[in-house]
Amino acid sequence: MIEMQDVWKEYANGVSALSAVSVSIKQGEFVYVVGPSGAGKSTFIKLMYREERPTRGSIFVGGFNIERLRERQIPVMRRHIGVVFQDYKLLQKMTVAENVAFALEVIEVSRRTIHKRVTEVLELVGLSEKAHMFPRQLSGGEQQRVGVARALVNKPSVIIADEPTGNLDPENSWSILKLFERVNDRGTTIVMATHNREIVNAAKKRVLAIEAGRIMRDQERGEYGYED
Amino acid sequence: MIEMQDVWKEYANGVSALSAVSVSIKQGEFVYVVGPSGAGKSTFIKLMYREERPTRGSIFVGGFNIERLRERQIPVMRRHIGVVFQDYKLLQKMTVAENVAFALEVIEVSRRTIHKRVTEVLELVGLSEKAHMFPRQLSGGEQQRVGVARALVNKPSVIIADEPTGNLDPENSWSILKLFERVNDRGTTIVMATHNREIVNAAKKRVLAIEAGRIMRDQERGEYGYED
Amino acid sequence: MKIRTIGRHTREGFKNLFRNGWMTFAAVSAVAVTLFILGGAMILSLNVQNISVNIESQLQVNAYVSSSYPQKHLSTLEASLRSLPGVRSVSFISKDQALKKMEKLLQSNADLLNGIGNPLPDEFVLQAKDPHQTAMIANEVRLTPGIDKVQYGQSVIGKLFTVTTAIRDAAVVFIIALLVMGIFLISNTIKITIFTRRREIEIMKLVGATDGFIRGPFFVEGTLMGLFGAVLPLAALYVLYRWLVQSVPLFPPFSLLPWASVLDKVVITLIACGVFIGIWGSVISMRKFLRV
Amino acid sequence: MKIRTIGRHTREGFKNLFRNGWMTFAAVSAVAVTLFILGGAMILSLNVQNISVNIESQLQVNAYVSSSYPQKHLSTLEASLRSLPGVRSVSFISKDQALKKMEKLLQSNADLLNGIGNPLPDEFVLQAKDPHQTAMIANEVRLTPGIDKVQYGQSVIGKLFTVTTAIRDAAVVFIIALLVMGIFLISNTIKITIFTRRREIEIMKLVGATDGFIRGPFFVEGTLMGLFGAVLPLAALYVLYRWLVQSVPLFPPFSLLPWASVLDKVVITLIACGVFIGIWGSVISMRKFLRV
Ligand SMILES: Nc1ncnc2c1ncn2[C@@H]1O[C@H](COP(=O)(O)OP(=O)(O)OP(=O)(O)O)[C@@H](O)[C@H]1O
Ligand SMILES: Nc1ncnc2c1ncn2[C@@H]1O[C@H](COP(=O)(O)OP(=O)(O)OP(=O)(O)O)[C@@H](O)[C@H]1O
Ligand SMILES: [Mg+2]
Ligand SMILES: [Mg+2]
Repeated sequence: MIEMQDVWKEYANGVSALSAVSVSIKQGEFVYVVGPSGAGKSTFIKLMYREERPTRGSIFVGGFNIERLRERQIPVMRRHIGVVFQDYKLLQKMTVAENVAFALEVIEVSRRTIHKRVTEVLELVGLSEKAHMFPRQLSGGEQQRVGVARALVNKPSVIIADEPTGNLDPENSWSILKLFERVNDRGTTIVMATHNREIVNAAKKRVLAIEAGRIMRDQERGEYGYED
Repeated sequence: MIEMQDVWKEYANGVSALSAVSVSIKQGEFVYVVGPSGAGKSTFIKLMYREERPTRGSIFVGGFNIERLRERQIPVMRRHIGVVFQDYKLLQKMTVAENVAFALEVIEVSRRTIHKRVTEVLELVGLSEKAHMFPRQLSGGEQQRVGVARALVNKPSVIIADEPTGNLDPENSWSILKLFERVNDRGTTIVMATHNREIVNAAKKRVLAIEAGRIMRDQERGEYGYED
Repeated sequence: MKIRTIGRHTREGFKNLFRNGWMTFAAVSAVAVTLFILGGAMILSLNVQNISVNIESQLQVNAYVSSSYPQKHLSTLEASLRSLPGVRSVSFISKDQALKKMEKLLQSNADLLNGIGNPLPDEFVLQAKDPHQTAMIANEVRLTPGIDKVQYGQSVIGKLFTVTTAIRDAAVVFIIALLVMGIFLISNTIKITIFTRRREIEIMKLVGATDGFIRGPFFVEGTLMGLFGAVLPLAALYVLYRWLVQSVPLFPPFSLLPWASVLDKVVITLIACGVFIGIWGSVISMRKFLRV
Repeated sequence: MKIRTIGRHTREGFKNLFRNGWMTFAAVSAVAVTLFILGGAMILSLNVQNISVNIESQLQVNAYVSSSYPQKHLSTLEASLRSLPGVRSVSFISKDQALKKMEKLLQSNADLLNGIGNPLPDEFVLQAKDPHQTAMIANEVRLTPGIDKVQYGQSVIGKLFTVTTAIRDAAVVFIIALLVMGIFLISNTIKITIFTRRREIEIMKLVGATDGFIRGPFFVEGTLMGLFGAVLPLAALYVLYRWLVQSVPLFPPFSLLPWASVLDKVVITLIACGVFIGIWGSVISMRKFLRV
């Protein structure tokens, strides 16, 4: 499903964010990516949907060779991936509902279906009442949940979430996690970067630990680690 | 030090974010503000440095009557408060060092002092190496730490931090917390909104729990609560 | 692209106009003012050109009939002059009329002319279809039997053409230069507004939108902004020009063209600049933000 | 404000110019193009006004000496005409010179004038200091003893003044309108660039900066952008105009003013528009983002 072979990433300013990363994630897996701040988790994630390009190495996601993709194939590839961005990346000029609907509009679904799915997903993340508000009128956690809703709405085959519970209280965090587990049960691959020790330790899923750009640990039924 | 008397806040779109909030925080206290996503924590905090204005009620911070302040007094008041914003609010066109220095430049400190203090504070939050990078070249957690550094740099008498560890791994979160405790020991008042149960429970400080815009609990040596 | 997507782009385009409120206003007004200047300059240019043509068209050839030419054949002579290629009009001034003119010229001393009879010849006044052929026609007229002498302001005609040609060339250069600068200003404004929305565009791209899908609403928005930005100055120019034509007293060769004869050029240029540069500018400047 | 803060603002202002790279370029080039149009229009206007003045100044009064006036007193008469208030120049055309002219006019028929002596009078040609006083001077000349008849193109002088005045008024209206529109375009561009930085401004305010402190670097930046935006078109206009003056063949009354006599107005207007509108525009449009 997701395959990285000897991937290196050095940013334009010379910062080396990833070194010699090789990982293979199978369809339907649930993988936590953990590591200290600045370790390279987001970089690792951004490579998968081609927000960043690797300096070296090759990446395959759901049959797409990310590095060999023709320009026109990029959007097609991205529609198979639901991304929760660390900085939300909501469209400030659109309401909550429109933001979520956008992921469906790009695949030209009928307006009725859009309406139905959007209502459903907003219900799931507990934002039905905020449907017609703009992102700047929401609290941090509410914005984060809009991001989650947008990633889920078009039922992608992979969900990549970068710190999706950073601004959520434990209760909301758990309910988002339950959501992810439900879609994972239906076969969706999930890759989630997180700092939430409680969640990682409770879930007993595969854990990828990145430190200073290298994969230091790749453990089935792993723990957060780094006890202090 | 900080005093709110029967404060109400209704946003322009009709959302009632705070209702009948009365709170008194003494000089040198360390207060956690907890509550579910969208409860009104950020609103509570934004009222203190006048990013938002209350619909009703009066607010005093360090001798300033926030609501009666003359236009020219607002910056003066804000210089006594170090704020860590939930969305960081870094100046994108400035480097990390310049962002932190900005809080000193506004009080017209000498360049030498600025350089010294900035180097010191960046060291404290572990970003010495990133001093000359721009915010967009940093990871989420690194940006958050820049926000912390900026709040600390001019040694304000109050620090107000909105979710300052949301994007930090536990280790970094703890070291930020240690920093706050150190300045608190020197007499700085600290108000911190957080979702981090571990930290709140370990600290045994005063806890203000906000739910649906009301203060539901105000407990000395409190716990995070909301066990599930 | 499905029909519903076209509908969606149209709706979004309209929505964006309103949601970007202030920015839309700033962009449309910048386009409108630029096009007002461009349109005004075009109208000015067209009129200056027209006046310079009017001045040229006042050029004429005076052909004096030889005194020995039989009076009764004058109409044959006139016909043969009229049939010369390139001649637009021929008019006749008899020696009597010419004398009256002369007397007027001499005023109180005119009585001195009495007693010597009329020394003046009959005269034909010709105008060329193309004023530049005046000299050529004059030469042909000179060869016509019965014509004794030909005058056509030989000494100034060269200078006159230099000036009128210079004016017309200047007007064309002026309008082309303004057009280029106007296009630059409009596309620059559009670029800046697109620039402020680069994050938006990048996010859309990251969420799986194709370039075309992102461009859709911008296309609608650009068209509408360009249209407003062109229609407003057109209306203003129309009102202003009508007022000018009515209220400024002018006389030949200084006359204003009727609105109808400047209309087509101005309307086409303004709409084209507004709409096409608007769309083109946004498509071009969007390109770099689509590379995500 | 401490000295070091002024230094800081200056440094920040320069830095911002570079860090906003593309935006700085877009804004400066929009200002430069707008000012180029404005400056070009000013130069055009000034020249059109000058030409219309030249045309007026070719107006003259022809004063015919009565045939009974003694030849030997002509110089006294000339002196008295010269002493009339408002007269700029007086020149004399003797009846012989006048006859030569007349003969030239009649051309081949000139010999008809032989034998009748010279019917023409001596003539003085006067020019007014102020062409508008031509009629007044003509009237005074008429009352001068020894002058028989006065001519000054009564029939066209009114029309001529209508046209030249209309042209000059139009040039003034034109330039003022352009100035207003130019100011609008420049301040609009500045507003848009400020608008894209509203978050920045709000953050600064939230971190404890005073309005003045935030404005400081914008002030420096605005001044520099305005200066560049004015100096570039000035240089371009200078080069272009020098080329025009040298290479376009013109003759009175069509002549181009020397650069020196348009210089001051154009330089002052462009620098003022660039710098002051730049600063003013940013200060004004910043205001609403400072209310945090
Ligand atoms: N656009 C960029 N340009 C330059 N350097 C960058 C860029 N983005 C990230 N980096 C650097 O690359 C390293 C890894 O960053 P990354 O965002 O992947 O960290 P992370 O593991 O997601 O951290 P966090 O938990 O704080 O989000 C960091 O040192 C960061 O400063
Ligand atoms: N600018 C705004 N306009 C309108 N409503 C707002 C605005 N900001 C916040 N709200 C609403 O006010 C309520 C309280 O928001 P607030 O940001 O204070 O929550 P919070 O406790 O900080 O939540 P979180 O933990 O998610 O950050 C929410 O329902 C939110 O949608
Ligand atoms: Mg990250
Ligand atoms: Mg909040």
